[in-house]
Amino acid sequence: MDIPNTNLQVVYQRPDVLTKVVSHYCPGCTHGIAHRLIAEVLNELNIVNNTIGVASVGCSIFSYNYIDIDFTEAPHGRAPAMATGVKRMLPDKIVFTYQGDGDLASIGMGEIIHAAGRGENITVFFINNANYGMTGGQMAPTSVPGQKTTSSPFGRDVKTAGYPIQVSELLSHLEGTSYIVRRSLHDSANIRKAKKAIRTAIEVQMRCLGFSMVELLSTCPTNWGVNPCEAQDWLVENLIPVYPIGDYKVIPEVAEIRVKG
Amino acid sequence: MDIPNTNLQVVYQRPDVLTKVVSHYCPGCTHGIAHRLIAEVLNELNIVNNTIGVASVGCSIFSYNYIDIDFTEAPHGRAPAMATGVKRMLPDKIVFTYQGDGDLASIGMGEIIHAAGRGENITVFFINNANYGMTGGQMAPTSVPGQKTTSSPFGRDVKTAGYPIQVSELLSHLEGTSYIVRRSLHDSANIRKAKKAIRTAIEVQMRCLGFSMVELLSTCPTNWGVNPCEAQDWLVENLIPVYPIGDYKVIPEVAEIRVKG
Amino acid sequence: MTRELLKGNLAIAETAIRVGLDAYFGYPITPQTELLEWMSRRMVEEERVFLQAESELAAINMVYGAACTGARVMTSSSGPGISLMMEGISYIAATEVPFVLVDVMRAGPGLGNIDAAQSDYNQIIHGGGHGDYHQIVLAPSTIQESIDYTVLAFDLAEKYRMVTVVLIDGIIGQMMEPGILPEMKPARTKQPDWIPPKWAVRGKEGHDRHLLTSIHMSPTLEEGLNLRLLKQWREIRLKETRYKEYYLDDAEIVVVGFGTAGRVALSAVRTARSYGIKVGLFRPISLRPFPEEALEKLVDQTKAFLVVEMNTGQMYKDIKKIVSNQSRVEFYGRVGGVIPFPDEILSEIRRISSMSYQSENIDPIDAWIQRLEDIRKTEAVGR
Amino acid sequence: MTRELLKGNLAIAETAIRVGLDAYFGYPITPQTELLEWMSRRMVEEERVFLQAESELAAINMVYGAACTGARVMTSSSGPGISLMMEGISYIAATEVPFVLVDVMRAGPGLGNIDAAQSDYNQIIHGGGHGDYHQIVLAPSTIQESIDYTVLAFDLAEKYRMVTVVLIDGIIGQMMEPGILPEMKPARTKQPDWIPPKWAVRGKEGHDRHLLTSIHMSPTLEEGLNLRLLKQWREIRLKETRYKEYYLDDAEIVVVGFGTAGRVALSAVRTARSYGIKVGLFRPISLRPFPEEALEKLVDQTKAFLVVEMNTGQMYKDIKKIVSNQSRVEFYGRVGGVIPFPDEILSEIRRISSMSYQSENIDPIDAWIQRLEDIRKTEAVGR
Amino acid sequence: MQMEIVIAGFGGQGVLFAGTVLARAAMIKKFHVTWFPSYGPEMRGGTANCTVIIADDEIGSPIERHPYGVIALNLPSWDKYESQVVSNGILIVNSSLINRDIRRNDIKTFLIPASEIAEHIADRRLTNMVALGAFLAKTQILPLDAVQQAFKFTLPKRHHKLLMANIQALDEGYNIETQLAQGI
Amino acid sequence: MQMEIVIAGFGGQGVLFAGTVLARAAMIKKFHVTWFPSYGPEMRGGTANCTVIIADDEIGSPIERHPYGVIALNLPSWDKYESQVVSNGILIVNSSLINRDIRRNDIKTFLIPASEIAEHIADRRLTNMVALGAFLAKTQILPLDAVQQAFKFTLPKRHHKLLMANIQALDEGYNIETQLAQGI
Amino acid sequence: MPVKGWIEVDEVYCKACELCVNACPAEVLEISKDRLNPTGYHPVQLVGNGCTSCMICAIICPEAAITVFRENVLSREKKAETEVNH
Amino acid sequence: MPVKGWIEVDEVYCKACELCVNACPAEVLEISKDRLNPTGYHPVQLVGNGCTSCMICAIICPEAAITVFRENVLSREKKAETEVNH
Ligand SMILES: Cc1ncc(C[n+]2csc(CCOP(=O)(O)OP(=O)(O)O)c2C)c(N)n1
Ligand SMILES: Cc1ncc(C[n+]2csc(CCOP(=O)(O)OP(=O)(O)O)c2C)c(N)n1
Ligand code: SF4
Ligand code: SF4
Ligand code: SF4
Ligand code: SF4
Ligand code: SF4
Ligand code: SF4
Ligand SMILES: [Mg+2]
Ligand SMILES: [Mg+2]
Repeated sequence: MDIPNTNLQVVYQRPDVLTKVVSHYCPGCTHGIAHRLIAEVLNELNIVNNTIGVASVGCSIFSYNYIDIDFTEAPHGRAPAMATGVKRMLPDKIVFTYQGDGDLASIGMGEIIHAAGRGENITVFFINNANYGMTGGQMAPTSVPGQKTTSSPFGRDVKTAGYPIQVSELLSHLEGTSYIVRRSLHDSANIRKAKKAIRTAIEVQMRCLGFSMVELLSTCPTNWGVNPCEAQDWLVENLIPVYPIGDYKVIPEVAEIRVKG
Repeated sequence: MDIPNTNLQVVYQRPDVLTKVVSHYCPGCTHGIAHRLIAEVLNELNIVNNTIGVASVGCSIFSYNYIDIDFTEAPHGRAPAMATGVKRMLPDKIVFTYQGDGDLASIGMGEIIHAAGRGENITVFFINNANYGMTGGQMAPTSVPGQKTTSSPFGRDVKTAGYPIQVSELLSHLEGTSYIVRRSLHDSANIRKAKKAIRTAIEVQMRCLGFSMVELLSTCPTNWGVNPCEAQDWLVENLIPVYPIGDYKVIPEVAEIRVKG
Repeated sequence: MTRELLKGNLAIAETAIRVGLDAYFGYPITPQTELLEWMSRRMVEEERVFLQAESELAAINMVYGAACTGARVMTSSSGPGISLMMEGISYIAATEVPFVLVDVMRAGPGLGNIDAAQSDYNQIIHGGGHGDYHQIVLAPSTIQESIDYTVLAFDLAEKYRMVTVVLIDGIIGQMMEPGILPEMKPARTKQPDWIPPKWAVRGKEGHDRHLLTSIHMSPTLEEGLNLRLLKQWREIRLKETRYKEYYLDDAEIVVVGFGTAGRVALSAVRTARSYGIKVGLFRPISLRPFPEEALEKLVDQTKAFLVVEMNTGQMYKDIKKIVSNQSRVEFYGRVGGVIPFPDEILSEIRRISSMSYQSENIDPIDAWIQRLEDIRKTEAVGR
Repeated sequence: MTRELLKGNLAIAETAIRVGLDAYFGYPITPQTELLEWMSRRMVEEERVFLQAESELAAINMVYGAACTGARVMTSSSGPGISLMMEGISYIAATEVPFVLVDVMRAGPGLGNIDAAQSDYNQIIHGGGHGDYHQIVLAPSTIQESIDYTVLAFDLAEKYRMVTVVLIDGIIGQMMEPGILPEMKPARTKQPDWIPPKWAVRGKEGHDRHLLTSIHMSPTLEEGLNLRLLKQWREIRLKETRYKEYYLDDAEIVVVGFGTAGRVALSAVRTARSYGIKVGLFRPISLRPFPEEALEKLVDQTKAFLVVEMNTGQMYKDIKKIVSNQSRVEFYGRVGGVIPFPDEILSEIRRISSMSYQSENIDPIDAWIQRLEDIRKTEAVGR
Repeated sequence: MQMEIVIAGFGGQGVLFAGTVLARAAMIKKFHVTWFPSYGPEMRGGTANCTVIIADDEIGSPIERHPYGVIALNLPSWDKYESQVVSNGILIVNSSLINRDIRRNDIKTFLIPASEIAEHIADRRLTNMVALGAFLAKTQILPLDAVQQAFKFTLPKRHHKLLMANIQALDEGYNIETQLAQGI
Repeated sequence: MQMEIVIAGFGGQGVLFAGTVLARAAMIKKFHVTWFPSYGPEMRGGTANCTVIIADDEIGSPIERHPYGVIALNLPSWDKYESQVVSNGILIVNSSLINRDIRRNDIKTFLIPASEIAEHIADRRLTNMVALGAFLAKTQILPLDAVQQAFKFTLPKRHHKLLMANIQALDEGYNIETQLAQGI
Repeated sequence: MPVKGWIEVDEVYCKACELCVNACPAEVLEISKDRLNPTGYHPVQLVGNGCTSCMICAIICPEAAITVFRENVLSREKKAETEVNH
Repeated sequence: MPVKGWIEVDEVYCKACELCVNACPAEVLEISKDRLNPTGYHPVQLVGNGCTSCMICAIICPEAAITVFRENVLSREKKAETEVNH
């Protein structure tokens, strides 16, 4: 293999906003991708010093160890309420929550609906990996029918455990929401789109347009019981049909940003 | 005035299922109408002895004193969870909750969404009077924009307090729901329709078709600061535009019942 | 500074506003609702933050978030609502951010009723949330005290970065009395002398980033946190006790009661004094830290303590721990929203003053239950 | 009946199933999750009701509903999740319906960490929920005890219509030991001898309607409920105490510890005995009602008590109340998920056995803080 | 000196307001004073009452089983409180709505046709002030002008057009000539 | 008699499983026994360990600062536990992955090329059983057949095809000839 | 000719909310000025002829206080058991 | 001719998840068999020519372990400050 001896230009590198710490995530877990995208967007928008993250309880609990900005950590499910408290005090700062599907869609359903209903001017990054990663892969409200998890060993039975909850669809029906989209982290094309959405969501907040959320379909190879590459396929086959990628709510003012952006 | 001396036939009378107790409701409060309709339906369906009511916290807390069936009383907002516990133990019995808008749409949002999402085979009677009656007329998530309440003395400001939450619309997007309709109690024509809906909802449960809810627009003359007759108009003018009467989810199996019924 | 006729709930709310409350988050519940309603008007008038949360659970977490920014924050609730805040309070205590909680107690357990009680003493004093944490609890008994101890509550909360509770009951919340409110000041974070606390999360402009969390995966670090909290508490325990004494100089019987029970007892003590009974009143104001030393000092002179509460003897147990084995401790309580009348306490004092102190062997709680059941038979109507 | 090697969490879950659990509602949280996972498989296999609730708040209210039907019901959680159940527990206690709560304690406050601790003692023992209510709390220390006291928990809960807690920590939840499980029985409400309790809400077919509520708007009635609950508790207090004693016959030093701390202490006591130190162990199993009398009986023979806990001295305070003024009470604890090793307790025993008992004037808690800080300096690596 | 007064009546009769006026007057006159209402799910009609205690020293209990003075604006309140007034205490009864024999001779009962006088002045809703005026006259606990002054502070601005009528009601109540009611 | 054993290694090396086999064997032999794992957010790799205590009387603490025996399957575990083994205790080190000088002469350290032997038999994943076999031979705490029997109970049914290989691994570990490692 | 009807108000329950008065198409209901029920309300009463037994008042009544009667023209014998005499 | 590229893996971060290996269109990435990083993983390495600096590997890498370089044909002098020599 040749080592190029011409001058080389860096075209992609680990963003500064990420701390120099090895993450605790399992190999191939796409939480890390989401972190990186957020870090890049904060950098690009030049708001690293003016942003406050609200971490939640789930595998991403230590996201604050990796993204080098001011952070608080909320009780399980309560990040939208905590973020509301932060944002109301600091309306000029950017406030986001980073929540898993157990956190947001199960225990935290009340808080997310009401933050959205209030049109709280915050941004929510919602990492949907169809299970409770941190506690060992139990069923989440987002687990798909038939999905075997450590708390649905015979597969999710919709008759007793109910149907998957489509959070983006649900929240989009609330008048308070301005920008609700679903993206996926399973390949580079989708990751690029995810980043754009993350950027738009933050810009929505910067323009005080109200509640924005980016749902990110994410892999959990460990609890899905597959390797990281297989997990990408598993996501495409099992999650995207139930959670289609798309824009669920984009109010006209937001559409304008995106055209300009 | 002539007293008719011919034989008279009773065509309408207080249903037996209502206890012989004077209610604590304010004059003209339509909670009483909802109670009566439920009592009549239980009678007609012959399930008085097989029904368990789950009362909630709100003006209707003492509904158990008026409807003469087995009852439990849930903590504020938790009636759907409590009803789930009852129904899972007694799948052959009829279980309903009776909840106000503060109870169901504010503090109890998590529980109602999840009971609906699970397709829990229970029936919810949701009394929307656009405020917290019992505690003295504070703003509810259902209070309409500009509505003056004891906790929004300058009128509900959607910029800080958010937008009214349309519960029937919201729940209808959950796959677990089978029958979600909104009716109103402001005049006799609507009351008749409300009764039909109540009956259908219970029949949905009797046929194990899953989650059913009847939202009932209801007056609160006391806290709205108008007399009972004016309250009917206030409801028509202020609530129906935000909460249109209609069927929000009727799965095909339910539509069949109604044709037969 | 004029004396005004003020309701307890409003006095506390307005005091908080005047000492610069930045934000109030709350949820209606009787008998606290007027406090929230007052905030909904006045905070908006003052261009501060008022938000009616969707629940007490949300309210405490909004408080948590706002407190993390270094702002002056408050919430208030009662019984069931306070129970819903327990997780959040434990988190806030672990994170060491300050806020003031107003608990207007009503009768429990469960939904109970909305009349005044003191049956949440244990919950507030001995930790309702999980984990080893401590909170300062101030129990005013008059409107003026409600004002003064609300002022103090913010100071202590911020000084020690600690949850501080103003504990009243439905009576103090609902009654009026003249009181002098503090001067009006701007919101704390808008005051010219305010600089953000060094731990506040407000964006890392100009300094290394701040992180506020309650999780420490390493047991050693978590133990370190626990010890730090404990050591701070040991210090507060000595420094921050408050109480009021009445007629104790020559008292042989000492009535102990806080809040409403304390002031009802005062009436009884006065009447008993007029009968020549050597009785006084010890009214703890800081229930945490409890004024143990001050109470211990009374042990030698005292033949019997009479603890009066609006519960089944929760503070009584703590008092017993402090003074027992040296002195007899008797109990009288009314529960479930019943407020004792002064004459009930008076007859307790008379009973104790005329009895030989070591005579009865029956447990004071069992004895009280018997007496109370007799009383209840006679008063079916009167209440 | 064979001995099996069983994890604490699973042993409790399987025991509950075998004694006829009708329904389990819960939510994952470490270190309790395996209990829920076991239920998710076995309850379904046995055609019983298993439901993973959307939160602990929902779980406790599902329990509430199911318990109102007279069924045998359980939930389990840890720290933060238990805090979220406080409102529901208070309601259930007020409604007098039985259920069993398993609390697998981890380190707090706040999110803390997932290692074992006993820092929720106060919350569980002294009432985390609002109002005057009482609950039975059983703290097993081995797997066999976990089994046996789970069986007992259901019996007591149903006998007294009372919340009954099986209180363990992450160690007992996660460790394995041989144990003998009870025989498999059908679900309680499906057993041939079962008749619905006379208060159960199951539809009024055949009788007057039943009503289960926790609200009593009349203070007099609410007081009546409170007194009834109290009187029942006074009875339980005498009848339902459990504890285990080791080497107490001639003991001059009595170590007191429950659960994991109790068994770690046992190792230390044995070694100390081998050195000729007259030391024994008192291990309370029912933490509520606390075996006060049994402990009091030891006061005369005992020169010093040493309370060992995995918290900052929560039970210690209760023990002091019981035995203090007669005996010296010392404390040793590890916190935040740190588990004390036997040698730490051993050196405490040796320290106490070699010291003149009345010598030190410093408060035992302050003294312990100092000792622990020294120890912590030496062990930065070892843990 | 300590005097406990209970004012009781139907929900809409303004008993809490009358109590507030009395309490504020006491404050103006530099007395110690407490005011405690019955509270609760207010909007359900029924009866309301409040206890006002006026004293020259720190007040203990804000409630009292045997008040010195009672103003009963309706029958249930008369029934309930007649037995509770302390011996030698004062009971003012609104005799417009109700009338029956008195049951105690050890207290001073005055039957005042307060509602009629109020209606005569302007409006039934002045009943509370008429009764309060009478009470002041009988007890002399506070001078009338202090109460009038307190009244002005207590009345919400938007109702100030009602000021004169209320003052008149107080006056007429104060000056009404009544006999001590005699029991049988 | 009481013996504390710690088995430690990387997440995937089956240390909890080996401990369970040992504990079950002790149970079969009617000993008192406890098994306690490191637990937590399991799926994040890193190291795992468990403590097995075997005794002929009720066991107190399920953990011990200075265990009698340690099986260290990787370097971090060796580093951590070498200093903790009680004087005269036994330390079995998987020398396949690691090698360095021993640091204590007051304990008996045996360096076993467990992973190599395991690979030789069938699969690296038998490392834990080889090491356990060696440990049994050195301590004689339990007879080999009890451990084999325990193994059969512990292996999930669906893996029973691996039975023989594991038994062989145990055997080879048991019979391996090793010298006591000597420190410098 | 409209059906001849008759209503009765159970005065114990009536709270004088006037919803029935307002709703009655025949305008034959009014609040009684003179009577007071135990809860302190002036109950509603039927005045004048013209009640059609349309049941609207009963349907709107939140207190379920109203019983509606209809002149029994069709089957006097058959429905005898439900008859009420005045 | 495709852009000439080069990538570097910060081995400390790499967890050998192989997402980059799988995603690289030029198939020039592989897990190193011989090296172990401090966390115990065999980090990824660039093998063979053909990297186009398409950045796909970096975009997919959950650990942000990859730096991508591109041969600087356009403005060698101007971008000098970002240059790296090997
Ligand atoms: C009140 C409370 N209940 C339960 C837990 C335990 N818990 C921690 S993380 C978690 C689930 C996380 O799942 P998710 O939000 O989907 O995040 P992921 O790990 O999948 O990214 C749970 C239940 C807790 N910490 N607090
Ligand atoms: C946990 C808790 N928080 C607050 C309350 C106080 N509370 C009682 S009823 C109620 C609101 C009821 O409003 P709604 O549900 O709309 O019923 P309505 O009275 O309007 O019919 C509130 C906040 C309570 N009982 N429990
Ligand atoms: S458990 Fe799942 S979500 Fe959590 S770090 Fe591992 S792969 Fe990611
Ligand atoms: S307050 Fe409103 S909802 Fe409650 S009883 Fe009165 S009118 Fe009805
Ligand atoms: S039945 Fe019809 S017509 Fe007769 S009173 Fe009632 S509403 Fe009027
Ligand atoms: S609707 Fe009913 S309660 Fe209202 S006035 Fe008519 S009869 Fe009375
Ligand atoms: S930059 Fe593109 S071509 Fe180069 S290694 Fe990465 S994925 Fe492969
Ligand atoms: S994607 Fe990143 S972590 Fe995964 S193998 Fe490639 S460089 Fe390593
Ligand atoms: Mg998840
Ligand atoms: Mg309402």
